[in-house]
Amino acid sequence: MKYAFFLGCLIPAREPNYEHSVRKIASELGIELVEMEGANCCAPFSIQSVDYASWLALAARNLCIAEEMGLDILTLCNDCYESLLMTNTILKEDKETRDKVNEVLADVGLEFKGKTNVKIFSDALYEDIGLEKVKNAIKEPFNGLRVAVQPGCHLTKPKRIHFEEIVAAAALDELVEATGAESIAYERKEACCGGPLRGINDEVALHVAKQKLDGVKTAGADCIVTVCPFCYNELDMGQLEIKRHFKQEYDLPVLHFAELLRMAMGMKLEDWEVKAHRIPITKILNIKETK
Amino acid sequence: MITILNTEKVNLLVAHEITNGDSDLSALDAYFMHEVANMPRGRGVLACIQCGRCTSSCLVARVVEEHNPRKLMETIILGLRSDVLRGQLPWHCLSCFTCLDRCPQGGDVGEAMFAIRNLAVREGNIPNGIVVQAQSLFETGRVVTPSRMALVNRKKYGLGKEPTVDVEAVKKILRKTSFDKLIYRGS
Amino acid sequence: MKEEPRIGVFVCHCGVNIGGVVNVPEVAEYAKKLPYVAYAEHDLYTCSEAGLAAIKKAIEEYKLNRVVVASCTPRTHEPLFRATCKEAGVNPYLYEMANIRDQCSWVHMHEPEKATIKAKDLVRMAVAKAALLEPQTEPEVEVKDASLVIGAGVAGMTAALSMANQGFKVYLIERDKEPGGIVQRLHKLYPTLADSSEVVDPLVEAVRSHKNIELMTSTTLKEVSGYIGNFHVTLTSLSGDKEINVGTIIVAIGALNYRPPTGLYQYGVYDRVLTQEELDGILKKGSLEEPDRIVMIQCVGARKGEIRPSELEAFPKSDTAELLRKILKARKEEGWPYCSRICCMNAIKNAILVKEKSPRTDVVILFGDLRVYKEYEDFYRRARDLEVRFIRHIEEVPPEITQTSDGKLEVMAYDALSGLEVKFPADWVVLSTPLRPRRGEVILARMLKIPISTDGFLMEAHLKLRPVDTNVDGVFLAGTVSGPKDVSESIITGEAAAARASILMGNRKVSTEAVTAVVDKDLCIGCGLCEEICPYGGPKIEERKSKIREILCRGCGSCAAECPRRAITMRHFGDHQVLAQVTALLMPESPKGG
Amino acid sequence: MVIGGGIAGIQASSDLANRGFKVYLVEKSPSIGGRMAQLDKTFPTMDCSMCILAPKMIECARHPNVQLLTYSEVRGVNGSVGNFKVKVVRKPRYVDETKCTGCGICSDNCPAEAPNEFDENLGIRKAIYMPFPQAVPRLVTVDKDNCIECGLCENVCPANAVNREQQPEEIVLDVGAIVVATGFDMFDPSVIPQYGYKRFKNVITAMELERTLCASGPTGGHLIRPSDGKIPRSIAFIQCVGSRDRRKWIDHPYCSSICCKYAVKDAVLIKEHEPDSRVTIFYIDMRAFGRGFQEFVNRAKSEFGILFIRSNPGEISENPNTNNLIVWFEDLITRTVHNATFDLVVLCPTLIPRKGVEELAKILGVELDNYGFFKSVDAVKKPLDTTVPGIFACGYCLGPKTGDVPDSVAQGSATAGRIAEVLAGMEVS
Repeated sequence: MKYAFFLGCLIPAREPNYEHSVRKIASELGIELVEMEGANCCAPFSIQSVDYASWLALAARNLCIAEEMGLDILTLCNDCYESLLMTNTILKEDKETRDKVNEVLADVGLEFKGKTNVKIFSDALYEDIGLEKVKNAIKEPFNGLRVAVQPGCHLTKPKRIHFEEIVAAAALDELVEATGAESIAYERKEACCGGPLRGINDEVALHVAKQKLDGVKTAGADCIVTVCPFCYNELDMGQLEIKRHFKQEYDLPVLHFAELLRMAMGMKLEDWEVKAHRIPITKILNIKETK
Repeated sequence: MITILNTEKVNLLVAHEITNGDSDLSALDAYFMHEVANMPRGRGVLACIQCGRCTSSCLVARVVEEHNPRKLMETIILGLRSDVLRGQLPWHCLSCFTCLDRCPQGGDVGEAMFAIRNLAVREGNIPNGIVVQAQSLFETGRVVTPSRMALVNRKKYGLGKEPTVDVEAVKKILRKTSFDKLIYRGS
Repeated sequence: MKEEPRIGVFVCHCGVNIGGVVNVPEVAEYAKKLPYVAYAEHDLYTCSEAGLAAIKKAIEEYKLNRVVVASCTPRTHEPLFRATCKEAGVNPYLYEMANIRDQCSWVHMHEPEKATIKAKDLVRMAVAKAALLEPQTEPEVEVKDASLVIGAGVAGMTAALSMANQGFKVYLIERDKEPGGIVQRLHKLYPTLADSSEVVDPLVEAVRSHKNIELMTSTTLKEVSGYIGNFHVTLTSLSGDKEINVGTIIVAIGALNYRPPTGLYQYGVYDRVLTQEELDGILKKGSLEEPDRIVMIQCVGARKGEIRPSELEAFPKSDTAELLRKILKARKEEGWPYCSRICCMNAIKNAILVKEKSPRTDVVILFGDLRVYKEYEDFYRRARDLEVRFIRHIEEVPPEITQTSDGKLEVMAYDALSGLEVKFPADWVVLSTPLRPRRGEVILARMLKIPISTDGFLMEAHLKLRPVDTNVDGVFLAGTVSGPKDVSESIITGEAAAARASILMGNRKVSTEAVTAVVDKDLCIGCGLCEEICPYGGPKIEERKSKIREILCRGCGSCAAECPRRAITMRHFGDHQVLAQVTALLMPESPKGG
Repeated sequence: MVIGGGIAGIQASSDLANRGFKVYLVEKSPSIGGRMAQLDKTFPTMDCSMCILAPKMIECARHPNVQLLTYSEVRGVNGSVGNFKVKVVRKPRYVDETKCTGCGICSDNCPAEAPNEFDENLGIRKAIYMPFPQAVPRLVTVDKDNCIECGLCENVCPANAVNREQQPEEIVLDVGAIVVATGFDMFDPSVIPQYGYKRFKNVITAMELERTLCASGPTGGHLIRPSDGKIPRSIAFIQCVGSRDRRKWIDHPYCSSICCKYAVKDAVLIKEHEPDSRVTIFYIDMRAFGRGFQEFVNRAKSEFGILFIRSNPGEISENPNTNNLIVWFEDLITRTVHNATFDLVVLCPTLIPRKGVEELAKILGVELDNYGFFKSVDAVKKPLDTTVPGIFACGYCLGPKTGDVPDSVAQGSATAGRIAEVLAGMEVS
């Protein structure tokens, strides 16, 4: 498989460990990741809040780049995924809007043709690579690990609402279980992490994150696993802030799904990657060691 | 936890709560619903049957009393334009789409929130956090820019070359859509 | 030669309905010891096929000639058990029922022992009466294969056509000059937005041209006598009276729109305050320009007030016209208590029509509960997509309407959800008013002896299971005369009433009440009190003696109770039979119960 | 021919039979009675449902012009109005209908148990069973899926009625007109995960409550909650579960038009059972239209103290220790979000087209409407005529056009009238 690799803004800036794991897995599973030269920000919901036309045009520019490469887009981030997927759908379906956007894009010498598809990492593994192939690649399964999967809103809901599919969350659950871990049920699994309000209203964001963490803790999870860098950031760093703010400690390690899969495939995390987690993940590593 | 009041009390509550509140009723704008409904993504406001499921489901509404998506829709139908566009009301939403997922009318409350925000921004109502991201986007093509340290580390960890962005193209697009006018108005 | 009574007693558990409280086996054992009881048993459900089979088997085996069932109410189950007796060769009137469910297990749910004692009492009484029962026959009458349909609205015309198409002669009378009823005056119909003429015109044409239908307009009912199968009806019109004989009657006189009293919401004060019906007229004429705003107010005169029992109790005894005037007057001030079912859709329909014609007009609908039931939900959505504004207001505080100096109206209401006082300048204010009973209904009710329900509409025989039948055999209800309905619902009840009437007419014969009054000619002094008191016109004084026309007698017993000479007795409820029950109750040890 | 033996089908059959037509009443399940048989009381008169239905069932079944074909299904239809040929398959009961007396000895001895569909699977029944005590016809049926083939029933049956080798029987009937009265199914609320149906024991559906309240139901009429068998002290009803719902994966945009009414009725019943309990109804619009109903709602408020809260709750969570339920809702009157704890939550699910209705429509050649109910050829003028002449429909299979029992009865009578009209017209021409 070959994809136009859309990194977005947050991952290169803050979470190189995520990107690293994805690249390791990709080469192991024979996925080719082609850089998207000159791609801009996906235009997440904060930009959507400012202006509709600007959002569509910016996102469409990225889609056009992938179209010119003749490849489908692979994203690692829920927000990028939502923004690009929605834009792709709107522009494919609505000719009037497409014409307007193309008028803007003409200035930078591009035209949206509707020839690319948008995939997020977990969906790509599930749909294109196949669960079987992923399972076969597992060398050191996480047997007995109780995982609270945080699918993230922008992975599941837009997809469910606009495309009548409810597979996205289920796909992630199945992938997590492929690593030998158990994806447990917990209250407010579908709920938001609070991340979107970061920078707008931090206190509310923390309250929301807290509701989520309460559910996870009650269900007795060993750790949280997510594909979204925003959820990761909010739930990982958020725990420290909640500790300061509410004097409440959860001590729930948060892992990128790519990290979980990578370890299960037998590729150890490097020291700098372990240290990138604000909530120590040594607990998880120890579980692994003792096996 | 609340204790359920008996019917009489609840009814009395209504009777006593007839007030004008702080709202400026002279500014009642009958065409506000029309205005929102005809914004891109704004159609959802017409779907609303005022059932309250969105607010009951909303995580923010449980924390922030004034955030109430159902009431926001109602306020729009009533035509309290300035209440909606001038205040904090549009900016508590997480865009988590829970309401969108649950609204029985398939009414895009969460979507309509973008239409309302777009209108609010045109009125100059835009939170700082978003201005920072938007200006960063205009200037660098990214909402979050990697620090020098991050780029150094990138090399160290063997993550390949630094991702590029065509800032000029981004600026061209955003000027064409007048995005810059919206985000640099305040400064 | 009267044979010795041999009574079989069947006590029902009704699952746990009775058996959960009353000790049913004990009651059955007790019954065995009562006089003339030849057999007693208890069943889980006596009314089930097995229970009925058991009755038949026991009748045969023990040569029973009287049957007592102790179970539920005769209202629902007597016909079934009587039919069973008949099938086993026992006259159906040699059957008696004790209601040990309603009167024992239900009301004494928490006192099982006392309930059991009471059940025994009731069974003992029933047995005492059963011993004295006599066989009766149900007179059979012929049913004329012609029908009278009163009211040529949509429901009436539908009913008339259905019967006429089945080959029955139908007299269709209408008090107005033209058939078509209330629907004809409407503009468009929801939810199809078809012209009302699309529904009415084909019906009018069909009833006019059908060879089996005699349509008489400007005609009213003058007098009705007779009974099921043989109603003798006098019709009156400008051209004089006409007498007809019919087997069945369908009442389809419809309902009227409530018109608010002058001053309510400034109706009748400002000429731009209308009812939906009047807006309909304006829309039909096409004379509505492009107003800035129309405000509609729902539930004006509906779901308000209550009809006092005294208003209804007074009805049979007082002068009809005077009473009716009183009820309508009170209701005009207070409004009607029921939900009129159609006003929400009606308002939405008119809102859509306005919006489609003039999109810039702001249409506001002030409502409390929006009752767009069924698939009309789609219709509601359509209105919202057209940007009609639905605003829930506090119904307890009626909106106030004032006129501003520029001649515009202003509606002030309280928004129910925000609690805000909101003001709407408006070009038109439209009041959604309910359907109300017609004045003529009460006169008809008196003439035909159909009871009026507490909401003022005519009452059906059973709210759940006999929605188009009435208490009077051979008389049926169609359309809005039995409560508000929309057009399709009226059509359905029209078809249904026609179907029920056709069964009677198709079978040509019907058996009637066997429990009738009997006059002892020797005792009768011909005072005429019975004739006066009877609500059904049964007794008639002929040759200074009372004569009961059995076919009219409904067995109510009023005459028997009033007769100063005790000359009248009721079949099946003779003094000796009733007294035997009383004696059995008061003197449990009395050997033969009377 | 009438397809479906619920109240609408029974009324249509009785009226047709009394009008002099030969009627084949085809019912899929072992007994006629339909949904109304499952109800406890009917609104707003509070008549015991079975008590008023049972005589009608028996009257219909005993009519000399009615031939009951229970446990049978329509498999094919040919011809046109006045002259249909209908292929009906009589499913094997594994019991000889002519011999069985319905004594129930077989059921008493049968060792195999299965969930009782009639009690909404709350109780159990045997593999050889009668669906409910007042069943018509009074015959037992062997449910082969749950039968363990022990042969005990065969041995104990005094009438020698059990025949385990019975085969499906196919018959072809000539009929002039067809009435479809196949009724409805209940929406499965577990499709809406946030209400926790099937996840939380004390979240039940209205139909389950109906069976619980019924004196002949699985609990003997005692209102108890599933988790611990205790009497619930606070009960919440949630309206519009799946109805008025346009979401693509639910797609029942219509109002079922009966839920408000039955919820108020059930609330009053609960108050009659347990006067101390607190009953709350969460609703969007109180659709108390129809005869006597507004008055009934007023009584429910003033006389029985039932609390009506205008709100559609967003989610329900469970207290794992007590199994009590926490309902999150916005009180639209105080405009604030609350949570309240209840012992029992009753969901009022929408009514949806019966399973298999598409297949039946295909067999009959009639069209279905947008919602999947049978389509009227003209919603206003000819509401009971399907798109094929000579095939009529009545009752809830027409969709929410039917408000309730009286509407179904009126429609049953009306289809009988339509058929008499149409067939009479044919004789003339």
